[in-house]
Amino acid sequence: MAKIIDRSISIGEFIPQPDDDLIICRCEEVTKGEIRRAVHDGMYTMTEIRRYLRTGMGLCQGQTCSKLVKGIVAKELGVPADQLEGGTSRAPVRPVEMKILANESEKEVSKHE
Amino acid sequence: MRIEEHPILGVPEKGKKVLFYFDGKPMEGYEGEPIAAALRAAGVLVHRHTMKQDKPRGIFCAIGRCTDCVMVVDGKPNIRTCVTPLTEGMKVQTQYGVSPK
Amino acid sequence: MNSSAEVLIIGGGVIGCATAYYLAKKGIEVIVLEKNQIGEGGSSRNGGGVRQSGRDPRELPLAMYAVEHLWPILSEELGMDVEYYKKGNLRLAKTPAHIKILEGLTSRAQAVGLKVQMIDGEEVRKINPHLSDEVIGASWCPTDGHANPMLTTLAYYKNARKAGARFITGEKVLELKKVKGRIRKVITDHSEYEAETVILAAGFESRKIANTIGIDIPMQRVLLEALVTEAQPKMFEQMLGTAEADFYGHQSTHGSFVFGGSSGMDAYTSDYDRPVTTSFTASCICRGIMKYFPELAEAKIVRTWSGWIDECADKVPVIDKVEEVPGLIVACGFTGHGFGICPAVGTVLSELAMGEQPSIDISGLKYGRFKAKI
Amino acid sequence: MKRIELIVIGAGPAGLSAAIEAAKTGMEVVVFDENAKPGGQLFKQIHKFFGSKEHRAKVRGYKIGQELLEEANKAGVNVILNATVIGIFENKEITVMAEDRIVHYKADYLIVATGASENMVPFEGWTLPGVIGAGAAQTLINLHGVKPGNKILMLGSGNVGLVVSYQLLQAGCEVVALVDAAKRVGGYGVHAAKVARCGVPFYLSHTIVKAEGEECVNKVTIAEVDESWHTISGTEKQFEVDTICMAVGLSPMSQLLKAAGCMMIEDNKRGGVVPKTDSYGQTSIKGIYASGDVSGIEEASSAMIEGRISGIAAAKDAGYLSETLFQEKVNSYHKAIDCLRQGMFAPENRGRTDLTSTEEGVLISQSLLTKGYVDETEIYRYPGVRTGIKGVHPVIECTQNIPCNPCQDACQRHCIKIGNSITSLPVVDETEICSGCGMCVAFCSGQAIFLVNEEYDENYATVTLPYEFLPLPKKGDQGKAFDRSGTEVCDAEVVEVRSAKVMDHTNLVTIKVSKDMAMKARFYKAIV
Repeated sequence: MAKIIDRSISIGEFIPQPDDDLIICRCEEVTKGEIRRAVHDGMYTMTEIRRYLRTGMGLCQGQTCSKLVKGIVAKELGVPADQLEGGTSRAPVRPVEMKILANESEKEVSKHE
Repeated sequence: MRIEEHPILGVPEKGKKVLFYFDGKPMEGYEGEPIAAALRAAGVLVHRHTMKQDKPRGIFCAIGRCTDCVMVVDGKPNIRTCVTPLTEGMKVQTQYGVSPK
Repeated sequence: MNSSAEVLIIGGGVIGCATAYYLAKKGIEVIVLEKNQIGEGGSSRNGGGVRQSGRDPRELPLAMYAVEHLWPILSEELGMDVEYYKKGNLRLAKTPAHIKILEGLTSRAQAVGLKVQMIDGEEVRKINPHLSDEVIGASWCPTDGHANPMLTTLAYYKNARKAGARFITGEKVLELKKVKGRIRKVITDHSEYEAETVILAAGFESRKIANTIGIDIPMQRVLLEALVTEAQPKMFEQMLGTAEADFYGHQSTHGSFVFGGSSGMDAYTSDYDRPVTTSFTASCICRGIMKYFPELAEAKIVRTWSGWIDECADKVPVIDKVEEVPGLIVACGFTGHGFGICPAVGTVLSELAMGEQPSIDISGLKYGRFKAKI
Repeated sequence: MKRIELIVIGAGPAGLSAAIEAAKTGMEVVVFDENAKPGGQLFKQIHKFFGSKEHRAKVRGYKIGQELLEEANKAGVNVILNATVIGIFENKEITVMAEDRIVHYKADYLIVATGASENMVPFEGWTLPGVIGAGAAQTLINLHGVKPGNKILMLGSGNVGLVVSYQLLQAGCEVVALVDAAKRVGGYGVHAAKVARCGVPFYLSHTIVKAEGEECVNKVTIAEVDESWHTISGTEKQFEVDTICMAVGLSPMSQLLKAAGCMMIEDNKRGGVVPKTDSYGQTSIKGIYASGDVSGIEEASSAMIEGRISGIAAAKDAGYLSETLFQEKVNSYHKAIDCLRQGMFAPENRGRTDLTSTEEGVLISQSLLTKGYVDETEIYRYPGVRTGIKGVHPVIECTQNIPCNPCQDACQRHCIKIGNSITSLPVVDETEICSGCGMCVAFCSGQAIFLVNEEYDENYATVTLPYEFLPLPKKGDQGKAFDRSGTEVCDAEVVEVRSAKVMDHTNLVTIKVSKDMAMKARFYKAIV
């Protein structure tokens, strides 16, 4: 169940920090500063951040950065990280070539492939 | 960088020695080991340069999760070299963004 | 907490956000109630088409107005790149039957003044050399294009919020209520809001909410699925679709390809409380894509998703003041092609809410238009 | 579409264990794993496991992996490798990617045992080649026989950081520092001690400020942090390195379960987002189970038991196991797992920094927590450390309540006593006479036992050390002895080297040192 959040309640000004240039999402090269700024632009959920900045939308699908992004967003919002719902997970959990995904087969997978 | 003999595991089992190409340069590795391991052993650390900032990247998780070690392998970009076995004559190229140079 | 406003919008999707933006810009007090989070429904899950071609003439004025006046300036206006490309739309045909469908759509669109034409396979490949020989023709509308739906929705939201619109997420609307003959109250599972005007733009869930005040719009939810590839070298900039509307997509600024498609079983998926991808649709979409673009065979799919569209009985939305309930404005039933017209819809909704004459012709999208066939 | 009674996703310790238990009841079981080799991370674990006999204590992880595989084969489990499950859909349908195709399967029961992925911590320069996960280091060394680098800094003092540091040393790498922002060493003290005595300096309350280098990392700066994790200027230290390893925790790899629609909860004690499960591992979706790290980060020993529990639970539900038999088995497994979840490193104590003494009321060594070794002034507090005993006797430098008791079983002479609670500190019973067999030294998974003969002759004492490095010293070698901190303390002569199959590559090196060094010398290096 989503929590009620009034997006007009102030979370304060965006204050630049020395480590804002730090890369957080390695795949999409999104920095800490960009994430923090996005929160001040009103992106309060992991999914909104993701759609706004592409964090976790790269090849690894957030395997490395999702926890880090969550921590940054939570800190910026002033809430505990475990109160933020993570982004959704979807198939495929590993990148799959189009021609493989297209090739649905009845042939069972055997031990010796 | 190869371990000749390990105090617990003994002498590492290896496949056949094969020739492969890194950015056109011939190199030696063992068949079946991950491309990334062969490159590390040969002293290659930079696997790619990123799209936005053009920064070097290499092995990070080594088990196919983080996708940082991707390279252009036999013409295909975004191949996870840490989980892709090396084969004879393989052409491995540094990836710039999503393409070879 | 003050819980009243001049205009209350139900639904924080792209329509709600755009409308909130145009209203707030004019200094109107707006509250947007969203059950989940911003852009949760079809707004973030669509293929990003900004098309005029292939549309029903009733909604074409909105599409043409948006393409002519609103989309070209949107990134600048919202201070954020919404990745709008006005590089044309190819609606592809592989069979004579497809050609026939396209010819019908094309002549109807031409009749209302849209510059769209039929071209043959060779001309298609001149525009997009990556397309396979299976394509024998297409309708070509050079002023169509695509944009990034997630960024567009969030850009509208960000600017509306900055202009003073109050967004409250996590508020599920349960009931609408009239007070002294006019719509007045919006009751949620947590509290109660009041407004002089209420705009209902909650996607397929609009129907249930409208029902609480005795209004019904004949629509159903249909599950659509889409997928996205890893970034690829730049290939083409057009928006693509097919005659049977079974496959559509484009290459994004990022380099990834976003493709949507149909398995043919979309209207018959199980009745779950969340949109879930089926095990077979993504594979089906891939097979479809590869017939058109053999060279994408090795591109990797990194993500698939699904979403419900609000399919209206006659496949065009209802955008109207509901006379029966003064103060209630309905904007739903977009049937999967609302994104491309969102700037125009936001504009007319803001006008309707302010009691102005809509600047774009929406006379074909009235609430009262649904009649039995005999 | 092929329908299988039980599909297990992941052939690691939990998945294989689950499959074995279910298959033993006659259930049809298929295990899919995306890797080319089964065993999950077990084959990278070259250290001896903790626990007691039933948990396969003192057996190295990779051997446990081999045993599990044999057991799985015997039970008729079909383990299919290079087969990636890319999605779980409604009605327990899965799609499997294998080679060039996608195959759909349905299951009556699904056990998801996908394990964990490593956490990472960002710092300036963390994207440079050469900055890697500790798991990557382990994979390169132990699976592929390649060193990740020559000069390495380890970030993280949990068990992974400690164990991998030791493995790096075993592979011939130099570990220049072990750094952790926490105030206290997070992993087992015995793991820390064996790294510290090799001379690796520990920097607790320190963090990485930046990694530098053009194309690859070649320098790293660390600094001390204050109470609020801010670096204190002026405390910076620089190291020349070619590799930085991060071992800052694991997160459950629960994406498949989440995508399947299982109810998920965020639980920091379990490492992050985990499925809500009952005591058999069943998620909110009937018939879908989660076991091992995916349902909460723990040691592999626990994962194996969790797997077995899920396996029999599915088998019982499917009618392959009677209620009574199930209860019997489940009780014993629950007992076994509870046993592992005792002590100061129990999951419920994760993150606690307020523990100051052991269950026995002995103060925990402060130097162990901050420097990685028990200082000489503190070592005598522990019941395993006794001096002044005639002849050869064990000195057990085991100072925390960890679930482990092979030393007790190793000693035929009953010199070592732990009792029924396996987390209790081992006690050396002075009334029993040590035979000097050295089995306790070889069997101690923490390499925390030494045999000391304080009166070898008039001037010298001997110390027998566990030794897992190459080259193995030879009798007569001259070298140096090092104390617990890795500081050289005196000359040493190797007087005996013992190796035996049963010791499984833990060699016993006995060195002769001057008498006053009997309780100091704890490591040996040849003179090069």
